[in-house]
Amino acid sequence: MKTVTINPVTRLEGHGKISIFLNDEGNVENAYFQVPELRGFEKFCEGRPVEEMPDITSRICGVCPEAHHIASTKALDQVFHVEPPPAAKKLRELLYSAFFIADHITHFYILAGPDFVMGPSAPKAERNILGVIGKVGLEVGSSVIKHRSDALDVIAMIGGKRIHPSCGVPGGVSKPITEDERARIESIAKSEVEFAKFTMKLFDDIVLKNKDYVNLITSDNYATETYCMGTVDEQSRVNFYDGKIRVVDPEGHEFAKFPAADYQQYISEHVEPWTYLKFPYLKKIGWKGLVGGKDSGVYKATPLARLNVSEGMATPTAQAEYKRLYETLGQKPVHSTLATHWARLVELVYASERLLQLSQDPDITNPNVRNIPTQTPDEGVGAVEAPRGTLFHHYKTDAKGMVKNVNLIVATTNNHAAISMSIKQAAEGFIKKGEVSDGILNMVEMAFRAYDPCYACATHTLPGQMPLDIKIYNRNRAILHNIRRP
Amino acid sequence: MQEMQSYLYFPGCSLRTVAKDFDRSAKACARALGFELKEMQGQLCCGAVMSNVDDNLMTKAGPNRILARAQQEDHTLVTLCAGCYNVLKRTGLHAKLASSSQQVINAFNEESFNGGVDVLHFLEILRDRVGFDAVGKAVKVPLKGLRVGAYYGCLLLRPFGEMKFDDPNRPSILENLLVRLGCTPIDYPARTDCCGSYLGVSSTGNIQPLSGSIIRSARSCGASLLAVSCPLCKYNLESSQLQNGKGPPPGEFLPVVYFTQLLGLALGLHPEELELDPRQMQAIREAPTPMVQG
Amino acid sequence: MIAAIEVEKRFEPKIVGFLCRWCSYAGADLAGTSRIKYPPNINAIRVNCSGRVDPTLVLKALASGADGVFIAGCHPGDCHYTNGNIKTLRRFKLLQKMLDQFGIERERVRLEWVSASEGERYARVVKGMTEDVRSLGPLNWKRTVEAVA
Amino acid sequence: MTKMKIAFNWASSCGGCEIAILELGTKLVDLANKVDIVFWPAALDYKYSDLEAMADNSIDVAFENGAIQNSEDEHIAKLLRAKSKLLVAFGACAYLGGIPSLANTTNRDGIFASSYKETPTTVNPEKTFPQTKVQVREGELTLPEFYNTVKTLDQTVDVDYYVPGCPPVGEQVSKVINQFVDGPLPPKGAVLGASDKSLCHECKRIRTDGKITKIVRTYQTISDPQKCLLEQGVICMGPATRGGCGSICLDANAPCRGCYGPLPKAIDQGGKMLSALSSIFDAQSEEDIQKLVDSVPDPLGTFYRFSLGRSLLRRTKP
Amino acid sequence: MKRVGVFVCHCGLNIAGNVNIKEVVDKAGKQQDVVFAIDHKYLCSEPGQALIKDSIRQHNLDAIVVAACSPAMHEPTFKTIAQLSGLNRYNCEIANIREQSSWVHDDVGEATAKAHITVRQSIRKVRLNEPLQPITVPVTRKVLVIGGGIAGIRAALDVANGGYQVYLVEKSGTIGGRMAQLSETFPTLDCSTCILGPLMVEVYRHPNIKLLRLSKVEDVKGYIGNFKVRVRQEPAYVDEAKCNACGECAKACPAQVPNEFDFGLTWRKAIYTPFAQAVPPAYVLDAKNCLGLLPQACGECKKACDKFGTSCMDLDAWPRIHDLEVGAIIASTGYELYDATKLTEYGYGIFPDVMTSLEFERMLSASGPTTGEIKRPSDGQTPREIVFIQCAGQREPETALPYCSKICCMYTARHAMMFRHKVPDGQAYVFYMDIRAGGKGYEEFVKRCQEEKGLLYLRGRVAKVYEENGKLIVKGVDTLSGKTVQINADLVVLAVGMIPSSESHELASKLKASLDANGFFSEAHPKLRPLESPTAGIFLAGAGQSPKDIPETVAQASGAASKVLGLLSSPTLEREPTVAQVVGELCSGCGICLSLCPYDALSLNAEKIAEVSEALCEGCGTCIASCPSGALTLRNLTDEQMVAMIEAIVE
Repeated sequence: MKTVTINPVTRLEGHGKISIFLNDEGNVENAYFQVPELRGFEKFCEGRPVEEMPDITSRICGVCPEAHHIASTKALDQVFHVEPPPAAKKLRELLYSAFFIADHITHFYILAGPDFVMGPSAPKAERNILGVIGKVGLEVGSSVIKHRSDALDVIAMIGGKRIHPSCGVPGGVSKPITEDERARIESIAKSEVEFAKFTMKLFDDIVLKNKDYVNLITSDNYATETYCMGTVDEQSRVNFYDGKIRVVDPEGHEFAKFPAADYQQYISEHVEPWTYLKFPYLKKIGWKGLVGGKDSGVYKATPLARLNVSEGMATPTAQAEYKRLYETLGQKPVHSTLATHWARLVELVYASERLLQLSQDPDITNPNVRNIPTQTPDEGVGAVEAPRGTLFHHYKTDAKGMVKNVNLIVATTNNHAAISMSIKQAAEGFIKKGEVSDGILNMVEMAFRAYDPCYACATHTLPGQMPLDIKIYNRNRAILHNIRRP
Repeated sequence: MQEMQSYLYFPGCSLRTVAKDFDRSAKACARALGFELKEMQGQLCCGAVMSNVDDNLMTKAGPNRILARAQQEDHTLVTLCAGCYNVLKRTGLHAKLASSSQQVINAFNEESFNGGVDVLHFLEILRDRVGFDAVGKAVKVPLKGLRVGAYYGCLLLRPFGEMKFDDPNRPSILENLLVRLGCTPIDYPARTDCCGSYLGVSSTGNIQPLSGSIIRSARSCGASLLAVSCPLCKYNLESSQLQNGKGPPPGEFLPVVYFTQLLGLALGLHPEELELDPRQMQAIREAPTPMVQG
Repeated sequence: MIAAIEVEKRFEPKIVGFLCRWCSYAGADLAGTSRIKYPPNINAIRVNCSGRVDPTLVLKALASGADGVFIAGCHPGDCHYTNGNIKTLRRFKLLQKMLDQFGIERERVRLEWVSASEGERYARVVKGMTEDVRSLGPLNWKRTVEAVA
Repeated sequence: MTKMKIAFNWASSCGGCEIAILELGTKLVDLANKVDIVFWPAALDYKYSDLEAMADNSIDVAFENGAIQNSEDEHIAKLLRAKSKLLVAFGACAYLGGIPSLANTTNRDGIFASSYKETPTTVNPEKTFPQTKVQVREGELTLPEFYNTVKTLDQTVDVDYYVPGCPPVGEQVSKVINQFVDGPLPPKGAVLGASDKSLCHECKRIRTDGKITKIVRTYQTISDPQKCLLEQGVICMGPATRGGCGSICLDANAPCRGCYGPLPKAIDQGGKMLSALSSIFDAQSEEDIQKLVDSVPDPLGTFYRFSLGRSLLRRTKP
Repeated sequence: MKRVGVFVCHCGLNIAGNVNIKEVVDKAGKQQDVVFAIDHKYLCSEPGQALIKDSIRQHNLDAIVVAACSPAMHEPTFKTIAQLSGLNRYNCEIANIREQSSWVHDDVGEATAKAHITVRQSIRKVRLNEPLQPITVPVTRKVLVIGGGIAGIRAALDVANGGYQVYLVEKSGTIGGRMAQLSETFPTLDCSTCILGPLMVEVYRHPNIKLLRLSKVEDVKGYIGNFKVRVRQEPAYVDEAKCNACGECAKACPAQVPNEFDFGLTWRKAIYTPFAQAVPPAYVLDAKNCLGLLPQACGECKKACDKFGTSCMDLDAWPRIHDLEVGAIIASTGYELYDATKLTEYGYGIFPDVMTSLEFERMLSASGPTTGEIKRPSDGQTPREIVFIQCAGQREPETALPYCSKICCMYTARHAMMFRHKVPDGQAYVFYMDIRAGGKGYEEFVKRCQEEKGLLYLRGRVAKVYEENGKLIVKGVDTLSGKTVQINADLVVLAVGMIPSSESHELASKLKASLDANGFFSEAHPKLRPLESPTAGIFLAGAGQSPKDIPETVAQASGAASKVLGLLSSPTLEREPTVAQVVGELCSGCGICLSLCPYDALSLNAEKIAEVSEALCEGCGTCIASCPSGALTLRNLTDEQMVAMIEAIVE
């Protein structure tokens, strides 16, 4: 059998690597998704003063540093047994909502957007933010950039820096905000709400009104039925900053609901020798390999998963969109991977509405934003919903507050197994009898990108922009195709 | 009850033979004061004062070996015999200098000693660890009116630069102890004079003038008893009082005892436990108090 | 076997010395005029005051291949510049703590007070340090770093 | 006239530097008119194959961020060097090793052990560790080699310029890029997009050459936002750190951690900060000095938070 | 690119004997920038210096390294040669291959290797040296003399006679010091007071001398040529100008105090004059022993003074602070006696009839407690048998003083002789280790004493002294006969050693002048600069520097004075320009350095940039070490140079 090579085979291994092996019939026997990097934070944080962790761990990821910063800061509250004043909690959540806005905008417009806006088969030179701007018009483009940038301004107002904020301290935040700042935030929030609604409409027009896309979304090539994980408030509504962690099974029945501190009883991580990234799974069900279903411990923690585990959204417009999503797709839980984009926009609406709420909270400018710890530091777990899933920081310290042990389960890692499975499924869908259709790479990447995998956290690359290198081997393990995105 | 404080202890040869009484009484006192003298493993002859000559490393092998072994067990070593104390303490000091000769000795001994042992005298334990006041409180039978002359000799005190045990010219440690026991210490000029040391072995003739004058000095100042901490001194001081083997008439004779024996009595121990012979006991009981002013 | 001690090839440590001009360098000179012998492993840099010795220079010496660094100044209270030596002590103590973290043995970096009259002491201290460093073996930092590249 | 060709790329970094470029926002669009971004895997669809396809020196300026932590990072760095006329170490990691170089306090075995064995949620009875070559049922899979010591970019390839910051602040980034577009360029080896003076110079807080009477940790105090943090006993890397960031952390009432790196004439950022800090300890006696020293929790991790990779000692003794 | 020349000195065999000179020269020649390297037997000799001069010209060198003895020895010499040969003197470096190579390492190979590295170091440094011009500063042409003993008196007079203002600071109520306590002086046996008295008066009358009695130096700032000294003067409560020493006040005073001038062998009043010839000739009220001044308890003295005397008293007087500016300081702080009670073998302090030689001295003095008669303190009887113990607590490194006080042999001989004169039928014994009588007429004098009859010199030491039946039993050994001796004495006199004044340590740290192992002021160099402390501008005179007798003391005092006169002869002097420097572009005004400078030479200017005042900077470099931005550098000892030297060592 001759080997068809779409791209010249090169010496270079890309950052992400997919190897697809075919069986005798030329159908997909297995697909491996490898993550080639590791940083070592869990080790080299040992011996550092624990209060430095928010600053250090935010360097795990420059895309979602706020997630690490806040999760870490929440862990510190536990370590020092100190409760932040109400205003401090609100400021943290306010910063966090702004972060979600910025991050979801980035993802939809700059990273995932091109696929939809320009269409999957558009030439690569156009399939980028500049292309999107070209299509939706410069004023929309600059509006995207403005709203993203405004959200980062809010972050900077509280956190000092737009990237890698430095405001988190055990028992609060480093400084309060002034009335002027609050007013500015409020006006930003108002416009963010409008922009979120606009974006939703854009999604309607470009995606939902386009039959091909809807088919794409509902086509089972992307459906991976797994458990879902996410954080919910008392009324089981989606919450990013705090609450209980809820897990539902593939049919949507509650499997577990637990406070972050108990995470060890529910989550374990599996190690494979062919990737640097671990595979988290539900401890009580166990690791059954890269398979979905009720009997496999594999779970998702994505915007879609968050919607699946919740009973609704805490803000009006978001709640309405939430309803619309499930009505349109006519089922709950939804497993279609591409619906994740939709869910993300629902969250964008929620985040902006929540930002507005908080900016109007009379208590938000209260100068009392610190409680000084008085107790001996020992151990703490902090968790938040990162845009890409539930994020856990767990520290043990000595009596002087020097770090002894660190355990981190970062958002994307949660989805590692699910991603691998989606990729395999996509492959299976597009490789039949050894016939490889050219669209495969896009499709595979779209499946992959739906998770918005932030391999800065887990390993390295930026959301969705994983340079893919797909090798397809025949049964004699000779390379049949080596595909690099056209 | 928590286990009794114990100190590693090196008796040396005399205390095994001629000075059993010194050894036994010390151990008894220790127990009475709530600590224990635990004998070290693998004892050897300390080499007596010969070990302090500079010109022959061989003489230092013995004491270094002792300390090397003690080092295995503890970081302090207690002695009673002034001779052993002098030799071992100074050996320890030299070892600390880590001189090349020390390396040679260690190499030869094949038991390495690097100065990791502090050599203490029993008196130092009483003064610095137990505390004389504590000893005083433990006294059951104060030896009231007993006029004791403390005799130091040279080995405890000199060379001062190394021993740093007490003022070599006007020592007071024994007196300070005796006072606590209820005795009346007698100050007499010859307290620190030389008793004749080993000359007694070779030419007894030399002992008379030296030890003799010490006895006379003590008597003239009113001592009715001498307390010592060295078997050799004790031997010389006693033998100097015997003209051709026969003792002087009772009363003339100035008994010499180990300070540990007096301590023992004061602590209420039985004379036999302290191996005090009747004559010494008699002397102690009818402690004559001459009219001479001390 | 005593002979064995003699013959075995010894590692000769390289020690960089920083000596304050008024006390320690003069002390080292006194060792010379008194013909007191000590190992040749140290080479001294004369500084006006031990306070001139920036910890960075100590790190530099270690990183460039020194097996030990020896800093000496006047005894506290005797500093020619009132209390430069105290400032040295402050820096040294913190440096020591940090070198612990780097895994560099304390014997390798020493601060001593040596007065102009302590030639004998200078020789003794230098001898002691040389032996300590010798028994620790080479530091050879460059190689250490490469070895674990 | 032909537009200047520039490229952005990353090695072992968090991606913050890439976001910092996105930070240019509308400026980015203007930039697109001035220059050709010929390679930027982060935001534009380019692959390493594209990079390989380019002729040597075909890129005018390449901005590489991230430290060098594995064989792949090194490979790509060399590749980029070959393709570029000018190579810029962009951001703290590429320039100083950054926070990833704190990994130099341990080594591969230590990191593997903690990640794949010791962490409480890890279940790994067979003690499986990732391998550079693995035989799976279907065939062989490979992974890049993980290094014991994290290296800076210039410890790997020749570097022309440096841009500090974790990440570099927006205004500085555009300034730097314009500097390359419009010139003039300083001599090779220069640090761009930062001040030559320390952060103290632009810090708005008031310092009265006070001494340090006690060291307090950030969680122990609510510090006065008007006064110098050092004088309040909070360790701030400001004095030993380049300015240019606009002292934004200080404005958030948080101490500087030194991400802009050492000053032009400073041999070693950590050593310099150590000296500056201890010099102003208000203690004369050895005991008092020791007390203050004991209260400095983590000298290495504090003074070398971002620069261990480029420090004199570079790593701890294994 | 510098053209460096290297000159290696043999120093006879001092270096060449243990260092392979040729190898050092060859290796030096191979170093970068070295264009010329040569050796010479004695570089400091005239031909040696000529060699350097010529080579500099011939090979037009612009920097030289001289590998020779310690820079402490000849750095100035060689720098001057460099200068005379047209180099900037700061382009000359000294490599110390004698004190720190050839003299301290046995093995020629090792010493040579080290010498080579030392030279390499200096080459690397000199390559980076910049030419500097000395900083000239004005000289304050006034002098401070600390201590009013014979040394201070002599020095003060010589300087004053040279025409400069002198401040003479004396801690007690009168000048005169120890010498005033002596009865006669050896070897001429002339009366001490008769020599000293006129000098004391001359000081008092001298227009150029300001005498500050009851005074102490509190603080010393500045540097050679420009010291700022703060002196605290306790009140005498008596106006010395008015007081005519009538003594009515003392008569009236009810408070009896042991007289320290006689070592407590006599009594004085709380208001008193230390001795008849005291200068200033005025009474002093010692507030410590007065019945009370605050509140005033008695005031009898003042009443008496107002009634019979010159009403010169002011009981409300306060201490006065004098802020003096001087260009040079002479430390003549003198000596005290070693505490004899520590010498327990002799029983001083236990037996009243054991006394020190100075106490005995007072007893011999006509103005002393016994108006010159020798009596036992215990019972006032004239002693028949007297024992003098020399080297009491001296030359005993293990237990007491390691050194010899130099004068005891002489005064003991004098004492013994005086005793024989005053107690013709008495018998004196002198225990000695050996007689040290180096000095004009000294040996002859001791001989005379030894030949006195009734005076027996015993070579040996005393083991112990104790009392028996009213006699002092002195047990010792006569090493000549090899027999132990026992003397039943009436009086024992201990020749205890001289120790530096108890305040000299405190003073030394104020002056930043170093002390030797025994606490005496150390001199810059025993032979080259024996009259100066290593600290520029501080000069030394008398027993504060080392034990010495009167002739030596006076000689040193005049010597120190002439050194000072030399210094003051020019209105300005040059200071080392190797001081701190700020690179403005790099300084960010963090202010770390400000609090560190011991001389307040650093300040922030309007632009928040640090500035160095070169006149104040001493170049210690502690600010440089602290500067986090490397904006501060030390001229010719920059970080670059330090690094270059470090690398020269370790490479």
